[in-house]
Amino acid sequence: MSGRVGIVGIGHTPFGRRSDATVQELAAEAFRAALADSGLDRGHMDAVVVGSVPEYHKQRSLPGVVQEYLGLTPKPTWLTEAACASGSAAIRTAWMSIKAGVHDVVAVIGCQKMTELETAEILALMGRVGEVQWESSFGSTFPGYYAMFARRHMHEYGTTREQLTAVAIKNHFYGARNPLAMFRKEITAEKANASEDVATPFHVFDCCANADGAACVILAAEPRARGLRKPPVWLSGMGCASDTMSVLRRPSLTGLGSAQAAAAQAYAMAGVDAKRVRVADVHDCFTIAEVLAYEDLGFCAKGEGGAFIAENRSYIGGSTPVNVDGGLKAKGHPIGATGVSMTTEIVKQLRGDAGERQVPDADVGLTHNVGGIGQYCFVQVLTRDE
Amino acid sequence: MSGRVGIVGIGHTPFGRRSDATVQELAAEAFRAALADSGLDRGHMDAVVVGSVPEYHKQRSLPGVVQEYLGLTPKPTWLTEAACASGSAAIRTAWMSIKAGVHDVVAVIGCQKMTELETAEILALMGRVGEVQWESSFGSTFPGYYAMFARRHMHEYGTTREQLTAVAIKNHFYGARNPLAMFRKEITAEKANASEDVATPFHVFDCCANADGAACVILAAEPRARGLRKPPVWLSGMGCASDTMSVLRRPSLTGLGSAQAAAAQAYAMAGVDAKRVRVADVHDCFTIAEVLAYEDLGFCAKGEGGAFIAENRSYIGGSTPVNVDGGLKAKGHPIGATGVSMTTEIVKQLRGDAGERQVPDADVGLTHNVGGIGQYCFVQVLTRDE
Amino acid sequence: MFKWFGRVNHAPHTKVAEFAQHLREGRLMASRCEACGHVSFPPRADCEACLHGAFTFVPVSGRGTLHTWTRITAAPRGFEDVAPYTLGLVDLEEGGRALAWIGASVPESSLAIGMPLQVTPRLHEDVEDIRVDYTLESPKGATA
Amino acid sequence: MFKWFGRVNHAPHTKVAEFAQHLREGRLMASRCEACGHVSFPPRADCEACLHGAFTFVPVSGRGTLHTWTRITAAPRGFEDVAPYTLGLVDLEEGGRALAWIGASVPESSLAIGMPLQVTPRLHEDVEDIRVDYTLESPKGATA
Ligand SMILES: [Zn+2]
Ligand SMILES: [Zn+2]
Repeated sequence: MSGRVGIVGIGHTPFGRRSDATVQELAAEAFRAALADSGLDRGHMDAVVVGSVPEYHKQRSLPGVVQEYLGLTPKPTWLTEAACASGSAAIRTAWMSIKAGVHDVVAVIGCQKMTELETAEILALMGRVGEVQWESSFGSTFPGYYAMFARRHMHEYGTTREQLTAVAIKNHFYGARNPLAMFRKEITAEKANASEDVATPFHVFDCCANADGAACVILAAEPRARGLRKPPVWLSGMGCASDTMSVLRRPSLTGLGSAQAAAAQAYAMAGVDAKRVRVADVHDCFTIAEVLAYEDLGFCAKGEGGAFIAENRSYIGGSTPVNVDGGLKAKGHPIGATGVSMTTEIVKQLRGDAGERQVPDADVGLTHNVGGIGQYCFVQVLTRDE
Repeated sequence: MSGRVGIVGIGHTPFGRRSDATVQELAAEAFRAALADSGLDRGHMDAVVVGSVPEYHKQRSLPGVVQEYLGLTPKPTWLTEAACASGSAAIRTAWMSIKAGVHDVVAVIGCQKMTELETAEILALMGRVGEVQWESSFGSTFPGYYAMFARRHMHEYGTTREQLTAVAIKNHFYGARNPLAMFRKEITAEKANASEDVATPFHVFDCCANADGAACVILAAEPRARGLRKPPVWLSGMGCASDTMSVLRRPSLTGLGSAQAAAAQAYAMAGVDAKRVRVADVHDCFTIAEVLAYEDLGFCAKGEGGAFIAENRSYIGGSTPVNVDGGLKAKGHPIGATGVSMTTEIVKQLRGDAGERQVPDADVGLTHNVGGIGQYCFVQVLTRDE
Repeated sequence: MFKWFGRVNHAPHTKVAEFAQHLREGRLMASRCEACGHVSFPPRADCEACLHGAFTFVPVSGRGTLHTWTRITAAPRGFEDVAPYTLGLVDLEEGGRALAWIGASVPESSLAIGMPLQVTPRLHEDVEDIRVDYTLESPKGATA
Repeated sequence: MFKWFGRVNHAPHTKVAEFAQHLREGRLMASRCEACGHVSFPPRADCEACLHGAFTFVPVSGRGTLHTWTRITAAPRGFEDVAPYTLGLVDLEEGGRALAWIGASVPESSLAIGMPLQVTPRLHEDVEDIRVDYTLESPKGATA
């Protein structure tokens, strides 16, 4: 079908430690909110795509449990996984199913409950975050990979420790203003730099935190998307690309090839360039990741990401406000929910519903959801009708 | 796009205990074979969809590893999971991506390496196969669920222990003739009935076995699918539906609602009925599952599945030959690979390439891939040009 | 407190956690939707009929009939040393089902689909931690 | 035999398992494609250049330069009691890279991107099972 695909409903649980709920109970919170937001009811859903990373749940094969809990059997459901980009992979799958004319209305639920695992289980999972044959056997860790990216970026472009800290400060500044965020306190450079070492040059405050949470978006084909409770926000540019699993085969460690390729696809499809983006949610799993995103997405030139944050250009009022919801850093990172959460934030911004975090004149927005250490990147350009 | 989607290449590793290879090495075997079969080369792939169940691998986020190993970065890739139907979920996703006009040529790789896990890890996974909140806490098991289905089917329809055994005998008969199967020996009723109890009324020989393996299909949009090495086999009917996760909410235990709904969709889309199907690969994870499939797919009336096998109607020469590749039972069940393997078998049959297992006049074929205990079912109707 | 529920518990965090406390005190509870009144067993925090998110616990009788059963020999982790054991699935008089072990009051030879069974709360005191669950017992022996 | 490779091994089954045997005997090996001659380190059973599936092992020098590095404090399972340790990523003279611990011959204070390092096979005899890996050493001290 040649029509557009619109987002007609969004829902989002608080992110954080949710020791009160199962993962399907979290999914229900987000789904119920998205239904209410859209004005649709359960019977209108043609399918549900779940974005989640299975290893974190004791419950196996989540879509079955979620589908039963939401009362949506016998409608189709399945899960998409692309590590930390599983949520955006689910949105992309749902978007394709509508473009294909297979479905008209699809709910996408990103959900993850990470805090039920015991420390031993988390340590074991952490030990297998990289390529397991040649890398994990040496004790590589997720922060360790991005730390190596950071050190190389510092070497090639003169990026500084202070600039990395500035990313954390910005995202906690906005997290303090987002009622759904896990961490709602501003931080200082002193506090960040005094935090424990994780993998040099990273402290704890360079890293996002495991969290529980769910987010939901409801997608609809263009004719169906009109006339509902809120005006649709359009998925106008959709990019998806990969980079190597291992740093042993990765052409460059100072940028993500997947992000550059996905951004190019998304801009081309939407017919916009980076300058036209008024607000962006990017994948700041570590402080350096946001710096790479500025560059990979073209918000600034290669190597100038450090200056971009140092000059406050990613604050509201700057050239491209980034992660004004707090980002993964302050919102928390319930893996599968993260990509969907990003999209809900950009929808809020384009609707003008973001409250004290509202970016003025936000008519073109972008999400950038990275899987793992850049193995996958999904970029969405979102627009609204004038 | 309104054109059809064709399968233009297939590849399949031997299934079984593959202590010689990583999961990406298995994927490469199947992908290389599919490329050779199609006459395409790597550069023609627009995307790769991986069907697999992550919990069985130490390597996390498989698509990244596979994509790097096959040399396909920066092309898009992600994983689909729907338990034992993950392979068919991947094919469905790839099919939608082509129908949507997003991609022209997509490789689908189903792969799973199950025999690397230690017994303790397998027991732990087994303990979480059902709904974990209300069922697993009582020690429910995967065979246990299907055993409960079997006992109820016996009660309602008079299905017998001998009829279940007849399913195993048939599938081992054909497995003995499939060079890619894990078990290549015929069995007798005496041998089957003498095997150890698993969950009454099931013995070991009612159950399929964990295995390692990979299978690949390459899908292409109609114009692109023509003029390649082999004539395309068309994905003419595609069905997908769900049933409850738990037996606590399942309306009926003598049939899978997901399979019935998916079959109805696939037949309607393809414009055929059950009688028109000349050959089928169905999900015989347990002997009763094949009996349910006969009924759910309409090969016989409700309750007559036991008679259907007793009368040899699912052998070659019968009304609907089923699992003439050995099925999960004799081929082995490397979870994510299974659905893709089914499709490769039906493609072989429709091409007339199935050798001593060839079904005469096989021009319409079907696959039936079930996730878990029926939480998901994907049904494909495949056809060829005259 | 839901971690008390079951021999092996994989879902300690849930909005219906109080179910386990009731079970400990001998009460079998369902959930009742505050919006539409629909009753669910096992309990659900969110209504299966209307998806409303507020509920109260209400007692159920636990009377039911056997829908199907299986004797498990090949047991998963945590159950290796108690196998074989027999799982029964019962249709409850007030709606819903329960999956549980067939209790000691029901000889395996007497098992028959359709037979009446009583879902019976159990507090296991043979272990260090609190552990609760329920078994399926012969109705006349349910209070024994 | 690939289970010998690494402090913690998650991939015991591979077509390049013999790599570990070579390492045990002090040889660092790459794979060479039998079809196109492409050499890969770490070795691959299937050629990255042409996807051909037959290869032979060929020795590589292990000479390289430091691309980047990090000192890991928060360690995963199996590494808790040896943290902190420093991981280096080196670009190899003959192509490819290696990720490994910075060895004892290289003081942390001397680490600098671009410095020459030598990938050095190690047989660990302080453990009951055979265990092999490699470290990144100062070129002059590599044979020490
Ligand atoms: Zn209600
Ligand atoms: Zn080659």
